[in-house]
Amino acid sequence: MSNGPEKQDWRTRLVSWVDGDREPKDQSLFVMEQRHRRRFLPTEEEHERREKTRLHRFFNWYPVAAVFIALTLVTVLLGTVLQMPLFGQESNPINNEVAEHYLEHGEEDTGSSNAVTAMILSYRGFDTLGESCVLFLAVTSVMMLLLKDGEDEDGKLARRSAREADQEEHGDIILKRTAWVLTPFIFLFAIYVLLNGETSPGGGFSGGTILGAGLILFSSAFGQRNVRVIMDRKTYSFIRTFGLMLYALLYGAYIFFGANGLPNYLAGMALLIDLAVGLVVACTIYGFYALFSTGEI
Amino acid sequence: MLETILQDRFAVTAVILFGIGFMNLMLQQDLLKKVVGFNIMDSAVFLLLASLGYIEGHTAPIVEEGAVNASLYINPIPSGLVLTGIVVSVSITAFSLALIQRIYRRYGTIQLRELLEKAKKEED
Amino acid sequence: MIVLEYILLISVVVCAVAAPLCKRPLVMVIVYMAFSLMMAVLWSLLQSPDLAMTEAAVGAGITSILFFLTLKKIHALKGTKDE
Amino acid sequence: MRPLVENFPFFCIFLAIVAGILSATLCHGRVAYGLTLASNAVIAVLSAYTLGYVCTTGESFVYTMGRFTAPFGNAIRCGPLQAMMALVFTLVMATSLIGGQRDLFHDVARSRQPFYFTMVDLLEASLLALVYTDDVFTGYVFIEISTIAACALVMAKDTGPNLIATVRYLFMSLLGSGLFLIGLTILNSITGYLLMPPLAQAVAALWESGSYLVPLTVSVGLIVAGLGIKSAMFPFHMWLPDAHGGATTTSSAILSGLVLKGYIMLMMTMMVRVFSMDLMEELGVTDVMLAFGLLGMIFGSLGALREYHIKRMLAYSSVAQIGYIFMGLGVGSTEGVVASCFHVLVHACCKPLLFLCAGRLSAVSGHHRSLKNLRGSAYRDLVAGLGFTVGALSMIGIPLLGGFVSKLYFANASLLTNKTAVVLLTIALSTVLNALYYIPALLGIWVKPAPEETAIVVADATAEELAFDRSFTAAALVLMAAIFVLGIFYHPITDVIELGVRHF
Repeated sequence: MSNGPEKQDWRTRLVSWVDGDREPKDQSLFVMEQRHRRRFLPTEEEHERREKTRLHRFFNWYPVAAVFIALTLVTVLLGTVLQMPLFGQESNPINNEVAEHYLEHGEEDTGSSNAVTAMILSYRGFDTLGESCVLFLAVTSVMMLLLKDGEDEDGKLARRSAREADQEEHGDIILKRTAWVLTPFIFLFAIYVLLNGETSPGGGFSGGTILGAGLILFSSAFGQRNVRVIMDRKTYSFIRTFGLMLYALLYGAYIFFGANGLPNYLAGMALLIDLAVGLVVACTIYGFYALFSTGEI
Repeated sequence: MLETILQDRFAVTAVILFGIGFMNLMLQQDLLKKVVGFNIMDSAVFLLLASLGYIEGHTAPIVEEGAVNASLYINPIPSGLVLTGIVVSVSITAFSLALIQRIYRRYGTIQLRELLEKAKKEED
Repeated sequence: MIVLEYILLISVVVCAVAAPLCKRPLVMVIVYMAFSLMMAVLWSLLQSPDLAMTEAAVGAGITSILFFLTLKKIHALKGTKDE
Repeated sequence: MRPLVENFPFFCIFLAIVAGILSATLCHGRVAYGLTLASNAVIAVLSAYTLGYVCTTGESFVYTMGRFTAPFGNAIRCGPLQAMMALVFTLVMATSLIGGQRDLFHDVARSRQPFYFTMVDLLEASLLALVYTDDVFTGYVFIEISTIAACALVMAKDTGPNLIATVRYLFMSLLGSGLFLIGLTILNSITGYLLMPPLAQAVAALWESGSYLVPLTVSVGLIVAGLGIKSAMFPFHMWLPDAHGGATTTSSAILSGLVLKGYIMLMMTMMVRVFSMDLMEELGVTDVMLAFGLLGMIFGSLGALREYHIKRMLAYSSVAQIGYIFMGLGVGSTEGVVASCFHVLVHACCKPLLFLCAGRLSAVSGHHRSLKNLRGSAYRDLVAGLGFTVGALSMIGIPLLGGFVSKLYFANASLLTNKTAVVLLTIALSTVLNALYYIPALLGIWVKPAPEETAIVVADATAEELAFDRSFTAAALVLMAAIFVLGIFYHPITDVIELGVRHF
């Protein structure tokens, strides 16, 4: 009836050709590298050698290509920079009506006399929201990497961090004394910078960073445990999420009212947004320090 | 030629810094030095961006009360963009340093060449 | 004022070249701190105080602290108490 | 008071951001998973409604973010193309999440799962923002968001090689965004604007007056190079196989199907809206992109030929498909852009299907990934085998499937320009190369090996993995249907794309 064995032979020949067991008469363009049916993996040392040569070749030509690309890029950039509008001239194309508008109408549009804060929070607030999301993401990803309450692979890690914790306890006297004196002033200055974003240079980012730096000084001088009294894991993630959520919702409402031409109910919200951004930045900075030093907030 | 370089001193420095940072980012085998290279490269880009907004003889963009004429202050846009950029580069640096710590905890080295060899061996 | 700008610009380039080249990672981080401090002064020279404050607090402050902590975790602090 | 539907793009972006923030606070992975799927569903409905509205009115609308009109404030612009891309990206993201669910909860540690879904949500927000944005610096900020989120997705599965792949991926994409930012800076210094419409007028004025031509060319080159590095254009694709090969199934599906497309959409928007196509042609940037696209098609497929690890093979084939898209953009005519947009859709449906099926096939054969151990694995999960076959044949370009239609459009796009010969030749060569590595893979999974080999391989697979995976089957069937729809009823889709490209 159907010539079973012959068909069978044809199919197995095709399969064995596909598996590269038997080279067809003409050496086809590509050959699966698995030579013999019995051995699953290619011979160890042959594979090792091929990987070694591939890696070696990569590390040979890569530096040369990298230096070449870098040099051409720098020369091209030098050429363009010298063709660009000269430094510090009034008539540069960048100082166009947009900049004038921000300076002249910044006061009545957004209520803040610091043109940079006006631009960051009101005119181009969407970038700053994206910016706060970047900060939020960074802390989340560092938590994914370094947070220790996950399953700890080996006890060694736990013992070493325990040793670090008590080592931190009796920080040396000089640090404790200076921190004891300095911390209140740092917090005062941070809150001042944070709240006076409109009238003086500062605002959400710088205020938040200084606040975070103050927290770090306090926690490195008096030990993480004292900080955890006011800022344990729960309150930390609450403040962080509350800050960004407040900012997102406030700014969302601001956009919705603005885009649809509704009267601007949220006149004084620039201060609130500054506070929210400051909270997010401070929590991020402190979160980085806490995760890097002891692995938990 | 020299006169334009002296006039554009900030931009030329920014390009030189960019070249240094770029080369370190590409060539250094040590991951930590790559991160420093990246930071230098980013600072260079922000120096270029901020130096474009500067206007000779103008002061910081804090608008006093009364008659507001724009020709007293510098251009606020670039400094706003650079403020955003600085905070972005901090968060990315923190992320890459955390990655380097995990890699060191896993492989015991941060030299890229050794890491690649160990990863290749482990993958098969 | 111009002389201060030139000095700062040249020293920024020198720091940027020196930072990745020094052998000990601790020295590298300290040179990087100097680099970002000088950048902060440059920002203030460019009449943008916001940037100066943020760069000082972030560049010299936070990034360097993170570098030191990473070095501690990578046991790269040769020659210090922590060795 | 503008009609409510024009707020929908802004609602979608904000919903994705808020969902991302909320899912970071949840403690259980499953709850965050549900929240992410719900937000994706709502975003899909809103995008579909916007697509209907925009197609009926026939032109795009600009939505100012806040009270300040064009050159002062920030704005997003939604046209037929953008709405369709948002809809397809959201649907593909939801299907990838559903499809790779079992692998996801197996690979990602319990304490990390809520954070994983934060990353997925904010990646969705950045994709939408990159598609809708009308402002160049907003594009840069959301590129940074998608960089961090994509790196977090790669390293979610906590194996050693993944961490190294993540570091290399992070540094390469930082290089890309550094170049993009410098291109942006130069462009801003010679034009003064950041919003795209005034920027386009300023660039056109510069081009007429011929002043600042060198900075303009260099900034265009840097922007294209920066976005090219981030979307794995040919010479800068070294990081892609390790990053996409090692990640969990859902991550590699989302990364290769969607994240690369976000950057390509931003590049397309800037090319068509800011620097018009003929400016790009005159500056010679399109020829460079054509060259890189053609080389990418060839070397991507050659790289895939060498691989025996199935996921790395698929990653290399992604490089080849990205080469197709750059070749379409390099042809320089609007038909080329239409063909590229269509191929973005085809690849966004095809590649996640291939990664999901590859993940499922390797799951049923004891998590071995090399092709030799996957022999006959299609019989253990028929839908996975079928899905892989449909995906592979569509990649090769068999008629009735999406791949064929996009190759058709690439071919007739190149007919009108003087580069016909080289483009047609490369498409043919690349199709042959695709066949040379997909056909053996297909034969590998469909030909049943000797029983004792399957016994060895199946011994490692746990019973729970061999069990029927309902969510995977649903996702695979949806994606297969999408590929068939793209292959057969492609006319309504291409009409919307042509309308979109006209009203970019």
